[in-house]
Amino acid sequence: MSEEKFDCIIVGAGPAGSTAAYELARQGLEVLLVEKGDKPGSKNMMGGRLYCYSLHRIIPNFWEEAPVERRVEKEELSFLTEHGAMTISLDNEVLGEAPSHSYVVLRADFDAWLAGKAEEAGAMIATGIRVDDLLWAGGKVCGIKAGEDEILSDVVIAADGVNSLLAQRAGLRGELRPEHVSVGAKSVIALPEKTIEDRFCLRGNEGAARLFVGAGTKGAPGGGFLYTNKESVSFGLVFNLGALIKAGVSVAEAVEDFKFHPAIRPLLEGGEVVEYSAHLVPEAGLAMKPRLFTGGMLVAGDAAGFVINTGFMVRGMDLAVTSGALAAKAVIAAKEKGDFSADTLKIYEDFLRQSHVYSDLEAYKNVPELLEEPDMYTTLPALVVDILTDLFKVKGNPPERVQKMVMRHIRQKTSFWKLAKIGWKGARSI
Amino acid sequence: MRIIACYKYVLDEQDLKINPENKTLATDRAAWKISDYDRNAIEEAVRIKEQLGATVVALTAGPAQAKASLKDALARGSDEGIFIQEDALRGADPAVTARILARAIEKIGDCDLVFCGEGASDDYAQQVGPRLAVLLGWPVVTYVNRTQLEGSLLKAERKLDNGMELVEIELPTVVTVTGDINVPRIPSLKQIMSAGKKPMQTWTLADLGITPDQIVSNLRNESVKGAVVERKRQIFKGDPVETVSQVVAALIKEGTI
Amino acid sequence: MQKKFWVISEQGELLAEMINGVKLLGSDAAVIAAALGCERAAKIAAGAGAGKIYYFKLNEGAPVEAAYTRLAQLIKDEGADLVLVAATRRGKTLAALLAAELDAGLASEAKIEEFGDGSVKTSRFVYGGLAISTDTFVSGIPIVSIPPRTWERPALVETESPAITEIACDPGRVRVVGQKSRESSTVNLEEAEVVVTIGRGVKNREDLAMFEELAGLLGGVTACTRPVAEEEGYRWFPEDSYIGISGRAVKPKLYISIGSSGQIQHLAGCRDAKVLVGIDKNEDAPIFESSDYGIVGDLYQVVPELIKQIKAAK
Amino acid sequence: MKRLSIQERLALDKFQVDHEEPHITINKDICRRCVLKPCTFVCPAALYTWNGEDISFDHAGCLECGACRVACTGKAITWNYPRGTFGVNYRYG
Repeated sequence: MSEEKFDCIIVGAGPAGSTAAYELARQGLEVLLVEKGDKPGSKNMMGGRLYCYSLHRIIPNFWEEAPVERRVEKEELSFLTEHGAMTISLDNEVLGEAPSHSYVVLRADFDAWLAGKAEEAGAMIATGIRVDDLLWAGGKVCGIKAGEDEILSDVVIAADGVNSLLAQRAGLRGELRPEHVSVGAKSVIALPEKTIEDRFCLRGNEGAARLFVGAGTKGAPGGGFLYTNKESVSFGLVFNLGALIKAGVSVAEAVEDFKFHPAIRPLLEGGEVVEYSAHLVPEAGLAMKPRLFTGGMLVAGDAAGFVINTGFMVRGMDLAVTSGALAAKAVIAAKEKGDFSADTLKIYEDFLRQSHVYSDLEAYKNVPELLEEPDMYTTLPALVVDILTDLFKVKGNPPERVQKMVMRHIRQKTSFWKLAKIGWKGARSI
Repeated sequence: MRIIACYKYVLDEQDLKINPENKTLATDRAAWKISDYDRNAIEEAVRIKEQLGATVVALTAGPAQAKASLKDALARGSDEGIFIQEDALRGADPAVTARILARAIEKIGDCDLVFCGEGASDDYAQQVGPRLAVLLGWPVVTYVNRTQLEGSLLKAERKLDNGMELVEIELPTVVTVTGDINVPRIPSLKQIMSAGKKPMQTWTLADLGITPDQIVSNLRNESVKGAVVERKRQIFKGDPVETVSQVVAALIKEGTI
Repeated sequence: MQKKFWVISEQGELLAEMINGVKLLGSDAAVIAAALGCERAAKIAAGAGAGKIYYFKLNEGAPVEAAYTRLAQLIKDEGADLVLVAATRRGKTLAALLAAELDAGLASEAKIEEFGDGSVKTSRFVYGGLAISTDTFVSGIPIVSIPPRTWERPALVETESPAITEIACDPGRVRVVGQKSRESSTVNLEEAEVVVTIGRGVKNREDLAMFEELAGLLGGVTACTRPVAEEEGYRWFPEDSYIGISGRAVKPKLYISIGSSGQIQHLAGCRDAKVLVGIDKNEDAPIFESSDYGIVGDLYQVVPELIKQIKAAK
Repeated sequence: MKRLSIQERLALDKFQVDHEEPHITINKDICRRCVLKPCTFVCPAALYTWNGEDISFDHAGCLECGACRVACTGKAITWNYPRGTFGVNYRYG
């Protein structure tokens, strides 16, 4: 290594950054991974789930050594009204089959492990450092500035998360728009291992993933989540920020109120909150994608907006891992050519296009529109909960014919036309 | 001049919790850190180096995970790092720690000034500095709030219970510092990067000629348990006139007022 | 054989306290007092009932701690079943020097939980007051540094009987060239029977008058938590005069905590209060877990009412 | 199960507060003119409060999510991450 010059500087030791650092270091490149937290993961949080397939391609069977919590074998989706819930529950061992399975993870542990893999592979890690700016030469990015220190590199990968101030500084992106992001708030609630297994009907290392639509967000677009860790649950709410501003709901209050929803409270009873955290989630997919490269620079992970929220699943880490790996691949290609201009680095976007990242984002690109639909969070939960309630309730009156009862609820709450519209949006988006 | 900064790698007390059932200490989520006042010790050594020129050796002894601290100590401006690895040092008595550090300082040799923190953030026994001095045959100045080095004369201000004491001493000496002596630097990116290139050594007790019987403590730890005081916990809320009168009545009844 | 207890301090009051205390540990023990650099302390030790008193006369410019080599020699010569050093900062330093010199164990700022035949068990705070470590001496001379006010302080009497033996000390290598007494409150927190402590819930410095009035009514003193003494925007009390693990430890009959949430660092300084009253607006504040009586409410309503009702009760 | 105030929840987290350089500053003049004041409810740490005259704000309990920065379309908020080693430190994440 020439004095203080790296082949690649990666900003942010999350899954995208650490994967990129790992891949580059394994190829023998001089890599500096800079993280603002005291240790990798200490600033990171998410709802809780990692789909394994993408990291498995890089570190086969990584779950055998990584700090993962529980393997998800139970998926549940609940529609909530103020007093009730209608839950679709799927138990299937197939969900736990490698490598298309998923694990609940805690980011402070997991990210530290992944960054450790990059370090073992030869990357230099500097923690507790905020990168303040990019260095430029000849219209290309040529390094970073942190405090008084300037460090040079051929390429900088901005894997600095959803707020990516670096992508913004590089002019690759404007301000984030409220409707393009969600704000998530989460409590980690400690419960004995045995209680979690009993309460969620899990055995051994099995885990549950639950999503909630409706009353939790007080009718605002968004949803609730609950993931089982080994000895705690990750529980919280996500709100689309644009819609939240209109709805005027207090996030800090709503997330605590949600604990006391009649369908939630029994799941958390006796638990002790041990941490409260929050984060933004990029949700607009390709609609918010920044320019992903410029001379001497690439953008990966949340910074590139690579998250998919279908309403019934949320994926971010898996896409971050792939984008980090592909960014590394692009850097290696550029290094071979000895050219780090935008013209060469654009190969990163080609790699992404050929990968699942773009096809997945493309496939779900209409979902945000569906998720913006206010009826999804008020009318729809009320409809399913009330219809099923009438179906199961014995009042001692002459029973209403089911078809008539359903019609009555639809007419009372919405219209066929509106319902058809949501159905159409739904069919089109997933 | 060679200055040695001793430090202890400790669990961050902020991350510790008490298990409510058995009052034991839960350490599973606790991060490690260089003990607070020991950061001041390193900083003071480095400041003197920057003013007068010296080599600063950061020295620690502890179980295997303490090795990770060397990079931090070096990023804080130390020139060399020495780690004495001994798993038996987990929760060790300060007498044992001092014995090991003293032997290491003798092995390093040619040193004039040893800095320690006034006490460690975990056990705050405030013993290692003075004990080191006795073992080295040096004097010690404790609770130092300010230092000024003039040639081989150290002028120091000690912060004692009811005031300051100004002292002078010819080197070599051991100095323990308070948390007020300086503001430890936050390592910059370049300092962190350069830390990786600085010399680091790991020694064992055998390297120091210390046998296992020499690290036996005079004290045996029986337990470390959460400090819980039982109180009556009669809590009143509502109208201030009402709540105050209930509490005043209770205090009068008890004879407290 | 008669036990030998050493009590060591540079302050007569602390010697008297320890002499009083060790009588509880072994009524027939011989108490040997070492008064460091202060002749009056030696006389107080005599008055408090020490059987043998050494006055360590310090050389001009030598700090108190310089006494340690001669002291260690004397302890070796005469023997000791227990050595207690008053845990002032000087005392703690001296205790560690002594322990190293005697190759002995030292429990710093500890309480003696048990003293039996050849076994001394101590307890002390660790992790900033979060936990208590209990340790037993298994070899060597047991040395313990004892926080002030651990035991009742007897009325101080100065006598010269039994005769006080003067000991000349080695000069040591540290020279004291000056002293600066700290500006400190005239009140003695450790002695106060009632302590009114305010925390960050108090908004303005002018409000202090209200707490002084309350403390005055109860014959007590005011104190504060660490932020109020040391943080930017406060610094309303002399530095180091706050109640807490790293500050002062008090043991009044009545301790009233006002506008403090009750962090462990604070509580470690008042855990020996006989009765603890907590006043805070947040009903979930940890102070209430550690209170005998708690009032949940706005301190600006509660405290004036408290003053009013105490006045009425008198 | 106990309802926790936001202060109690934040007290569970580990913060290294930067007293010298706040990472978020606000332009209170803009806030006074802002009708919706979204910061007062979108902030998951509820750090922004409107007292009838001014927005009061404390950066000490910031979870560094950035919701305020995105929600404040009036650009009253100058937002950065805290300096290295400062700010929130998640133990679980």
